[in-house]
Amino acid sequence: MIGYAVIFGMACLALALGLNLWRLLKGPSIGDRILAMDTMVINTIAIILLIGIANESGSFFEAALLLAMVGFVGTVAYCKFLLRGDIIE
Amino acid sequence: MAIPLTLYTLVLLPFVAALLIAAIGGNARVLHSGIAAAGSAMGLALIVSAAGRVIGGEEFAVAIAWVPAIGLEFSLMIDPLGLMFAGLILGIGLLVVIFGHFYLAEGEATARFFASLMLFQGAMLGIVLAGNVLLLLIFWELTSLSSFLLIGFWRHKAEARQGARMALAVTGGGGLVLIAGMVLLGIVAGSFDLMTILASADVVQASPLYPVILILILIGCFTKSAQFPFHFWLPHAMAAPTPVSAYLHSATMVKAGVFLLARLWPVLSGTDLYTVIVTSVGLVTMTFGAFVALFRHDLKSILAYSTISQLGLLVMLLGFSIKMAAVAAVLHILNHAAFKAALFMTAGIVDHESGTRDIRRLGGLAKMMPITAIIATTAAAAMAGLPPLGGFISKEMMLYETLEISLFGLPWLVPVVATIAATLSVGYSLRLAWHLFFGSPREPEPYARAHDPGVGMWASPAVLVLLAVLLGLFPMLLAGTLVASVAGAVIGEPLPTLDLSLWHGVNWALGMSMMAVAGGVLLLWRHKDLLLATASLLRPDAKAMFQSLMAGADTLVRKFIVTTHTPSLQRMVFATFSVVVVVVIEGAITGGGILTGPREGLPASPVAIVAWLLLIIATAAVVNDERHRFRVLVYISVIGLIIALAFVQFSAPDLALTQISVEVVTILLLLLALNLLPKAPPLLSSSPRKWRDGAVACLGGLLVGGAAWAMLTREPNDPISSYHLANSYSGGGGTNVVNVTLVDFRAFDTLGEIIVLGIAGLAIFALLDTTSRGSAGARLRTWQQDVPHSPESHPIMFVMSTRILLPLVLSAGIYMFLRGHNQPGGGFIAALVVAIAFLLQYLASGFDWTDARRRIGEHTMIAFGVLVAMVTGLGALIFDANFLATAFDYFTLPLIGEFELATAVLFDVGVFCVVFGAVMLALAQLSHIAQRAARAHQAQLDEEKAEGSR
Amino acid sequence: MSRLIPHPGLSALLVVVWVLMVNDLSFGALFLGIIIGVLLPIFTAPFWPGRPNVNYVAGIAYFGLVLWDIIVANFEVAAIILFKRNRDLQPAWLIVPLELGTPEAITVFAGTISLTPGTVSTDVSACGTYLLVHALDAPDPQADVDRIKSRYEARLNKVFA
Amino acid sequence: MSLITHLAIAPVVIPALAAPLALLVMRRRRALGIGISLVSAAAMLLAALALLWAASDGTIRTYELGDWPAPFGIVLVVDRLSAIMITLAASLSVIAMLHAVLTRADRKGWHFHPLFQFQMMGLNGAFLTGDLFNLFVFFEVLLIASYGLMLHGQGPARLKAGVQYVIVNIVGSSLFLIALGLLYALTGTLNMADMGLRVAEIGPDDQGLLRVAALLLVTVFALKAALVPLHLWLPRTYAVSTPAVAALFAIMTKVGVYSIIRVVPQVFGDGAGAAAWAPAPYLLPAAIVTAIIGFGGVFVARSLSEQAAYAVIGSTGTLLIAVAGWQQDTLSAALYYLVHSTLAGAALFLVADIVARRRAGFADNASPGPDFAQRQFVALLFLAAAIAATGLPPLSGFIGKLLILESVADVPFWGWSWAAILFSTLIGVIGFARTGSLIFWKETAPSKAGPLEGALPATVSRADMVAPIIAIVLLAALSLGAGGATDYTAEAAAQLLDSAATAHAVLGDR
Amino acid sequence: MIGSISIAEIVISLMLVIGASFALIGSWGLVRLPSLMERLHGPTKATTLGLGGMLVGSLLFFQLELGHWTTHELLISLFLFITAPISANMIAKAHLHHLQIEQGNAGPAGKPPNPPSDSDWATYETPRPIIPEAPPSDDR
Amino acid sequence: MTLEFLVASAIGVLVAGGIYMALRGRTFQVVLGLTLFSYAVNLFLFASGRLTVNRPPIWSKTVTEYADPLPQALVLTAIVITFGMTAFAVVLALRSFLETGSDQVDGDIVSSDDQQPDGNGAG
Ligand code: NA
Ligand code: NA
Repeated sequence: MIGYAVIFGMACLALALGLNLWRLLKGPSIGDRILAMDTMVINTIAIILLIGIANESGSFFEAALLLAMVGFVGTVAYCKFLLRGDIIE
Repeated sequence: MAIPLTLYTLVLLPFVAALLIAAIGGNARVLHSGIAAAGSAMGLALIVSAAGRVIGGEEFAVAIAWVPAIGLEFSLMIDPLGLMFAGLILGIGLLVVIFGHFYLAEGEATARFFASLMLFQGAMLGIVLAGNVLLLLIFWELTSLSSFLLIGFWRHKAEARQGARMALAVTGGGGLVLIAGMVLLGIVAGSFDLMTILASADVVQASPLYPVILILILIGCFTKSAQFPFHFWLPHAMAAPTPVSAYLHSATMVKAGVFLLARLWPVLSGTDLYTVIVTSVGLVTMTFGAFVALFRHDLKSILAYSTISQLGLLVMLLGFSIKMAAVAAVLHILNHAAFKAALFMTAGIVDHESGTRDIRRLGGLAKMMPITAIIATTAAAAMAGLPPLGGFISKEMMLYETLEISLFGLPWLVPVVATIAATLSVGYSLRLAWHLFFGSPREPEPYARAHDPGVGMWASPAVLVLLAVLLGLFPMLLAGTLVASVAGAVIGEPLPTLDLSLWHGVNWALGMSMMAVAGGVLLLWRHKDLLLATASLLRPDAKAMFQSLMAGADTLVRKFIVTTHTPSLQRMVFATFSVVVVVVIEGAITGGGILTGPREGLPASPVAIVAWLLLIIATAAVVNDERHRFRVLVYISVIGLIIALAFVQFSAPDLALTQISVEVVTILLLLLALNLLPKAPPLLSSSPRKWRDGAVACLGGLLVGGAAWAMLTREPNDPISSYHLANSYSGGGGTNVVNVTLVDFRAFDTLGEIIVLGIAGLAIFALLDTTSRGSAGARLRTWQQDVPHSPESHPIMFVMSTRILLPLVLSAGIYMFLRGHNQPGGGFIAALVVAIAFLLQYLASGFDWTDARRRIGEHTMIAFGVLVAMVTGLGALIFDANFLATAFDYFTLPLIGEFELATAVLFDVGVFCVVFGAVMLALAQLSHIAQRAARAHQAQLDEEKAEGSR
Repeated sequence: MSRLIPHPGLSALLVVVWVLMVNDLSFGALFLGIIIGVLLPIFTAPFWPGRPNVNYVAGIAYFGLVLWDIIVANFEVAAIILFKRNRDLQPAWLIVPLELGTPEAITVFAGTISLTPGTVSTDVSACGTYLLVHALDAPDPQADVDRIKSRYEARLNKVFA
Repeated sequence: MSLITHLAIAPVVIPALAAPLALLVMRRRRALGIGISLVSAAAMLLAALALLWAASDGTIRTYELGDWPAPFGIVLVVDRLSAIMITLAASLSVIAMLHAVLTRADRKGWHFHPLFQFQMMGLNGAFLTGDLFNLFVFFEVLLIASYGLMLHGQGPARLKAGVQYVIVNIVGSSLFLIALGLLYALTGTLNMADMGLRVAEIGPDDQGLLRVAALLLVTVFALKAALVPLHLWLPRTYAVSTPAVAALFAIMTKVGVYSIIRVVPQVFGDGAGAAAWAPAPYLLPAAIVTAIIGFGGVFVARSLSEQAAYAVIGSTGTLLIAVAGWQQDTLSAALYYLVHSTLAGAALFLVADIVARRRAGFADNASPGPDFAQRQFVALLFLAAAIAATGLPPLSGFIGKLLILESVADVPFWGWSWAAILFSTLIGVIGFARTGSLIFWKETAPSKAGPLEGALPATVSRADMVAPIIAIVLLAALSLGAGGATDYTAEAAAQLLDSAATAHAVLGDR
Repeated sequence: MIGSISIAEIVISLMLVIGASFALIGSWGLVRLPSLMERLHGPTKATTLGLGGMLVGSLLFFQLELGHWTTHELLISLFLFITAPISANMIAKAHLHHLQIEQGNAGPAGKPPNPPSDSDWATYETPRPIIPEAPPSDDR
Repeated sequence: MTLEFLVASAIGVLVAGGIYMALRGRTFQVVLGLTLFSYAVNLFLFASGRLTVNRPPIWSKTVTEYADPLPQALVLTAIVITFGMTAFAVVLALRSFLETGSDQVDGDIVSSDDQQPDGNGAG
C-alpha cells in the first residue's frame, strides 16, 4: 500500500516539476522564473524523501537536509541581485 | 712536440686566443692583434714542425670519444691536404692579422674584430683537420657563423648587415644541406670516421642514395665556394673590412668547399654524374665570374668576381676526376691563395690611402704609390697567368687537362670555354693593374691623396707576391713534394712522376694560353667600347633579387602567421573541438566493435523522465536565451538541481551533497561577476558562424552521448574498486567508501585537489587586488548601475533569519564533517556548508559588518590547511609507513561510549580549512571589488547631488 | 554563567538540533551536542548583537497554534486554487500596523504570516511600523488585518516580552 | 625502510611544504619568504639529482602512497624518464626563480613564490605519478598555478591572453576527464601499468571505444604540447608572460610531450589491439607542420619574446618528429632534444628580458634603438641563445638534431622529417639573424628615435644576466657531456619501451 | 477487511498522498494564478503542508515500518520553516521593485498602497535602522 | 526508455549546449558553456561506474552489492577542481573586462603587427 502511495507521490511530484518548468520558461517576469526555480527545489526535496522511502534507505536525508538549508540561498541571491545588483555590499 | 698534442693544440689555439682577446676587451688594440698574431704564428710553427713527417707520408690521427650514439668523435687527423690548408689558413692568417692591425682605424672594436677572426681561424682549422665528418660539419657551421660576425663587423653600415645576413643565409643554408648529405654518407658508409668513409667508395657509389648524397654535398660545397648559381653572396660579403676579405674570400672560407671536394674526391668522384655536374658548374662559374669581373668598377667587386671565377676553375679541375687535374688544382690553390690575398690587401691599401675603391676615379697611381703598384701589378700578372709566375704554370696545366675531357660528348666544349674564360681573366687582370696604376689619373682628388703606406701595411702583400713569383720560378723546389703529396692525399694513392715547370715545349696548352693573353690585351684595349656594348646588357642585381625574395617570403609567411595566429579564442576552441570530433569518429570507425553493449538497462520512472525533460529543456533554454545572462543563470541552477537529483537517484549521496553546495557557491560567484559585466550585450556571432558552431556542437554532443551510451550498456570489467569496498572498513576505518577513498586510498588526489582550490583562491586574490588601480580602477570609478536599484540594502527579515541560521547551519556543518568518514559528508562538503553559512551573513548584513566579525584570515586558513594535510601525510613516515598512510583505532570512554579516532580525519581537517579558506577568499575578494565599485559610484552620485543643490 | 551561555534558548535549540541530527540519544551524542550548544553561541555571538529575551512557554504555545493554522489554511487555499476561477479571486494588499519592537519579533511575525497560506508578508515600511501583506483572497481586507493582529501579533508580544 | 625509499615523494613534498610556509611569512617578512622559496628550489634540485643517480642503475622504483598496493592505491614510479624530467624541472626552476628574484620580477604582484612552488609541485607530481587520474590532478595543479603565474604583473595584454589560455586549458582538462572515464569504464583501473595489461584483454566489441579513448587522451596531451593545430593558444600567452615565468613555461609544453611518450608505450603499446600506437599515423605529419610553423613564426616574429614563443612551438615539433618514430633510438634522441630545447627556450626568454630591460621603451622589439648598457655581452648571450634554439654548433641543439636525423633515418617518410628539420633550422637562423642584427647592430641616434609610450627607465643591473648565463652554461655542458647524456637517454628510452618490465616493477607478479 | 494492512501503513500512505497532492496543488497554483503575487501563495503549500505531510509520512515510515529512529525530517521542516518565508519575502520585494522600475503587471491586487505614514515601503525608501548594531568583537 | 538512455542523451545534450556556448564571442557565455560542459563531463565520469539504483557505497556487513565508489570519488575531485577553475575563469573574465572595457574573447589588443614592418629583406 505504501508502495502505491509512493508511486502516487512520485507521479504528483513529476507533474509538479513539469508545471514548474512551464512557469520557468513562460515567465513572464524574472520573478516568476525565480519562483519556479524555488518551487523546484522544494519539490526536489520531496522527491528525495520519496526516493528514501522507496529505497528504505536513510542515506539520502543529508541531501534533503542540505537542500532545505541552502536551497534558498540561490533564490535570495537572485532577488538581491534584482533589488541591489550587488549581492554582497 | 708530439703530433697528437700538436693537432689538439693547433685547433684549440685560435679559440683560446679568441677567448683571451674577448676577455681583455676594451681598445687595447696592440694586445688584441698581438695575441692574434702570436696565436697564428705558434700554429704556423707547429705546422712547419710537423710538415716534414706529414709530407713524408706519415698520417696522424687522434680521437676522443664524444657522442658514440651518433658516431661523433672529437677526432683530428693531418695528411698533406690538411697540412697544406692548415698552412695557408695560419700563414695568410698571420699576414692578415698584421695587415689588419695597421688597416683598422683607431677606436674600432678591435677586440670584436680579432676575436671573431681567431674564432674563424679555429673553425677553418677544424674543417681541414677534422677526422670525423660530423665534427667537420660542426666546424663548417662555425665558419658560417663567424664569417657572419666578420662581414657584419661594420654593423652601422646597412650593406654590411645585409651582406652578412645574405652570406649566413646562403652558406649556412648550404651547410644544412651539407649536413643532410654527410649524415647520409656516413649512414651509407656505416661510419662517420673520415678515413673509413674515404675507403668505402664502392659501397657509397653502389648505393641507390649516391645521387642524393652527391647532390646534397655538392650544394654544400658550391654555396660555400660561391659557385654559380650560389655565387651572389660573395660580392656583397665585400662590405667586410678588407683584411676579412683578404682572409675569408681568397684563401680560406671560400676554399672550404674546394677543400671538401678534394677531401671527398676518393669516395665521390669518378662517376659520370660527378664529372658532369662538377665540371659544368665549375666551367660556367669560371666563365661567368671572369666575364662579370671584366666590367666591375669597384676594386673589391672585381676581385670578388675574379675569385668566383678562379674557384670555378678549381672546382672544374676537381670535376675532371683526373689525377693530373687534381695536381693542377692543388697547385692553383696555392697560387690563388698567394696572389688573391695580396690583391685584396693592395686593394685595401689603395682604398685606405686614396679614399676610394672605384677604379673609374683612379689611375696613374704608380707615380704616387710605386711599391703598392709593383706588388699589385705582379699579383695581377700572376692572376692573369703570365709567365714566369706560378699562376702561369697552374693555368697551363689546367688548359692541358681540359683537352682530356669531353663534356656532353663534345670533346671541344671544355677547352674552348676554358680558353675564353682564361682570356677574360687575363682581361680583367690587366685592366685591374693598368687602370689603377698606369695611364693618366682620371680624378685629381684621390690621386693627390694617394701615397704608399707604411711598411707594416705593404709587408704582408709583398711577402705573398714574392711567394707567387717564386712558385713560378722554382715550382719543383718550392712546391713539388708538397703538391705531389697533397695531390696524392686527394686522390688517395701516390702519383706518377710529377714535373712542374714553366716550359713544357710547344703544345695545345701553350697555344691556348697565348691566345688567352692576346685576347686579354685586346679586351683591355677595347675595354671602353665593350663597356658601352655590355651596358645595355641587363645585369640582374643578385642583392636586390635576394632581398626581394626574402621580403616576399617575409610578407607571405607573416601574412599567413598573422591571419592564422592572431589570438582568437573562438578559433582555438573550434580547432580543439573539431580535432576531437574527427579523432573520435576515426577511432570509432577504425576500432570497430559495437555501439550498444549487452548490459540490460534500468527502467526509467516518470520522475526520471520528467527530470530528464527538465534538464534538456533547461539546456535548450540556456542556448536559446544566451543573451539574457541573468535568466540563463536561473536555468543553470535548475540544471544543477537536476544533476544533484540524478546523483541521489544513482546512489551517490556524497556527490549530491557536493553538487548542491558547489552549485550555491558558483551561483553567488557568477552573480557577483555579472553585476559588473554587461547584463545583455548584443550577440556577436554571425548566423553562418552560429550554424557552423551548432554543427560542431551537435556532432560533439552526439559523439560524447554515444560514448556514454556505449559505456553504460557494457558490463564493468572487474574494477579495482572492489578492493576499496572490501578494505574500506577494515583497512581505512570508515564505512563511507567514497570518503575513505578520498582521504585514504586516493588521498594523494585529494591533496592535489585542495591545492588546486587553494591556488585558485590565491590567484583570484592576486588578480583582483589590483582592480581599484589603473584603467580598471578608472572604469570602476565611472561605473554606472545599468538599472535603478532599491535603496534598501539589508532587508530586515532576511537579516534576522540569517542570524538564527548561522549557528544552526554551523552545527550542521560540524555534523557533516564528523560523520563524513562513515556516512555521506566529509571535510569538503562541511567546508562548503560552513562557508555558505558565513556567506549568508555577507549577503544579508553586508561585507563590512561580516568582515569586521571574521576571526581568521583566509590566506592563513589555506596555508594552515595545506600544512595540516601535508604534516598528517608526513606523520606516517615516523611510523615507517609511506606518505599519506593512515592509522585509526576505536576507543571507549565512560558515558561517552565507543568512538573512532582516524588520522584520515585529521587530513580531512586540512581539506576543510583549504576549501573554506579558498571559497571565502574568492567570494570576499570578488564582492569586495563590487562593493568598491558601488562605493565609488555612490560617492560620485553624492557629489553630483551636492552640485545640484548648490 | 550568562557569559558561558549567552543565550540559553539558542543553546538548547542547538542541543536539540544536534540530537535530531545525529539521530541518537546516547550520552555521547548528547555530550557532544552540549559542547556544541555551548561553543557555537559564544563563537557566533558577534554575529547576533542584542539577542532578545524570549518567553519559551509562550513561544512553544505560539508554535503549536501556527502549526494548526497552517494545516487549516492549507485546505482553504487548496480549495481556492482548485475551484475558484481567477476572475472570482479577490487578492488584496493588507497593511498591518506593527506594535512589535524588536526586529526578531517582526521577523517571526512576518514569517508566520508567510507560512500560513493565503498571506505573504511582502515588505516592511521604511519607518518599521507597518507590514505589507498580500492576501490571495481577501473579500474583507480589514477583517484579515484584525485577525492577523489579534491572533499572532498579540501572542508574539507575549513571547518577546 | 630508509630515507632513500621516501626520496621519490620529496619532489612533491618539498614544494608543497614550501608554498604554504612562504605564503604565511611572505606578508610580514618577504626576505624570509624568498629564502624559503630558494631553499626549496635547491632542495628539489638535490632530490632530483639523487633520483637521477638512483635511477641510473636501471631499477624502477615505485612508491605506494598510503601503503595501498598498486593498482588499488596511487603509486609513484621513478624510472630514468621521470628522473630526467624531474631534474630538468628542478634545474629550470632554479634558473627561473633566480631570475625572478634578481630582477625583482617576483614583486610585481601577489603570491609569486607560493604559486611558483605549487607549479613545481604540479610538474614533479605529473612526472612521477604512475596513475592516470592522479596525472590529471597534477595537470590541474600545474595549470592553475600557471594561470596565476602567467597573469603575474597583469596589464591588459596578459589579461586578454590569460582569458584565452585559461579557457582553452579548461576545455582540455574536460576532455582529459572524458578519456579517463572511457578508460576506467573499459579497463576498470586507473594505474597505467595495470591499464597496459588490461587493454590486452579487451574484447573485439569494445575496440572502437578503446581507440576513441586512446586518441582522445593523446589529443589532450597534444593540446598541452601545442601540437598544430592545437598550438594557437601558445604564442601570445608565452610572449606576454613575465619572462621568468615564460622561462619556466618552457617545460609546460614538454609535460604534454612527456605524457605522450609515457602513456602511449605503457598503455597503448603492441598489446592494445585497435588502440595499439593509436596516434602514430598522425603524430609525424602534425609534428612536421608544427616544426615548420613554429620556426616560420621565428622567421617573421617582431619581438624577441614572440620569437622565443614560436621557437618553443618549433622545438616541440622537432621533438615530436623524433617521438613519432617510436623506436628506442628515436625516443632517446627525443629525450636529449627535449632537455636541450627546454633550456634553450628558457634562455631565449631570459635574454629577451635582458634586452627589454636595457632598451626601455623599445622593449625587445626587433627594431633599432639607441645604444644600451653591456650591449656587446648581451649580444653574445643572444647569439648563444639563438644558436641553441636553432640547433647550430657548438651548443647541444646541433647534437640533438644530429641525433634526430640519424635516428629517424630508418623510419618511413624520413625524407620529410629531414627536410622539415633542416628547413625549419634555416628559417630559424635567418629569423634570429634578422632580429639580432636589428637590435644589436642597427643603431638609431637616441635623439632621432625617442622611446615609445610608457617607456620605463632602462634597468642596467648586471644581476639579470646571471640566470641566462647559467642556462647557456648548462647547454654547453649538455653539449660537452652529450656522450653520457645520450647513454642515459638511450637507456631511458629502452626502459620506457619495455612496458612489461615497468608493469612488473609496479604490480609485482600479477 | 483491511486487516492485512496495518493502521500505520494507512496513516503513512495517507500522509504521503496528502503531502504529494498539496505539492502538486501548489505547483498548479504557480501555473494558473493570475500574477506573481498570487502565484507566490502556491509554493507555500508545497513547503508547508506538502512537504510537512511527506516528512511526517517518512518519519512514521522509518519509525513504524523499519524501526529506525530517524528525526531528520523534523530538522528539514525546521529549516524550511525558517527559509521559506525569506524566499517568499525576497521574491515579493523583487516584484515590488520590478513594479516600480518597469511598470510590470501589478496583477488584480494592483500596486501596493503607501503605508499610512510619511515614509514609504523599505523597497522604495532607505529604511531607518531598526536593527541594533553591536560593536564587532575585537578578538580577531 | 531506460535510465541509461536518459543519462547518455542528457550528457549528449549538455555537451552540445556546452560546446555551442563555449564558442560564443563573449567571456560570460563561454564560462557558462564550460559550466554546462563540465556538468556533462562529471556525469560522464560518473557513468564510467555504470548506473546503480539504491546501492550507495556505504559499507555495511549485511550489504553485498554497492555502486562503484571509485568514479564517485573521482567525480567529487573533478567537481571541486572544476569549481576552482570556473571560479578563476569567471574572475579573470571580469578582471579583463574591467581592464580592457571589452568582454569579447577575441579582438586583438597590443598586437605586435602595428609596429613598423622590419622584414627579412630590409634592415
Ligand atoms: Na590506511
Ligand atoms: Na632509428
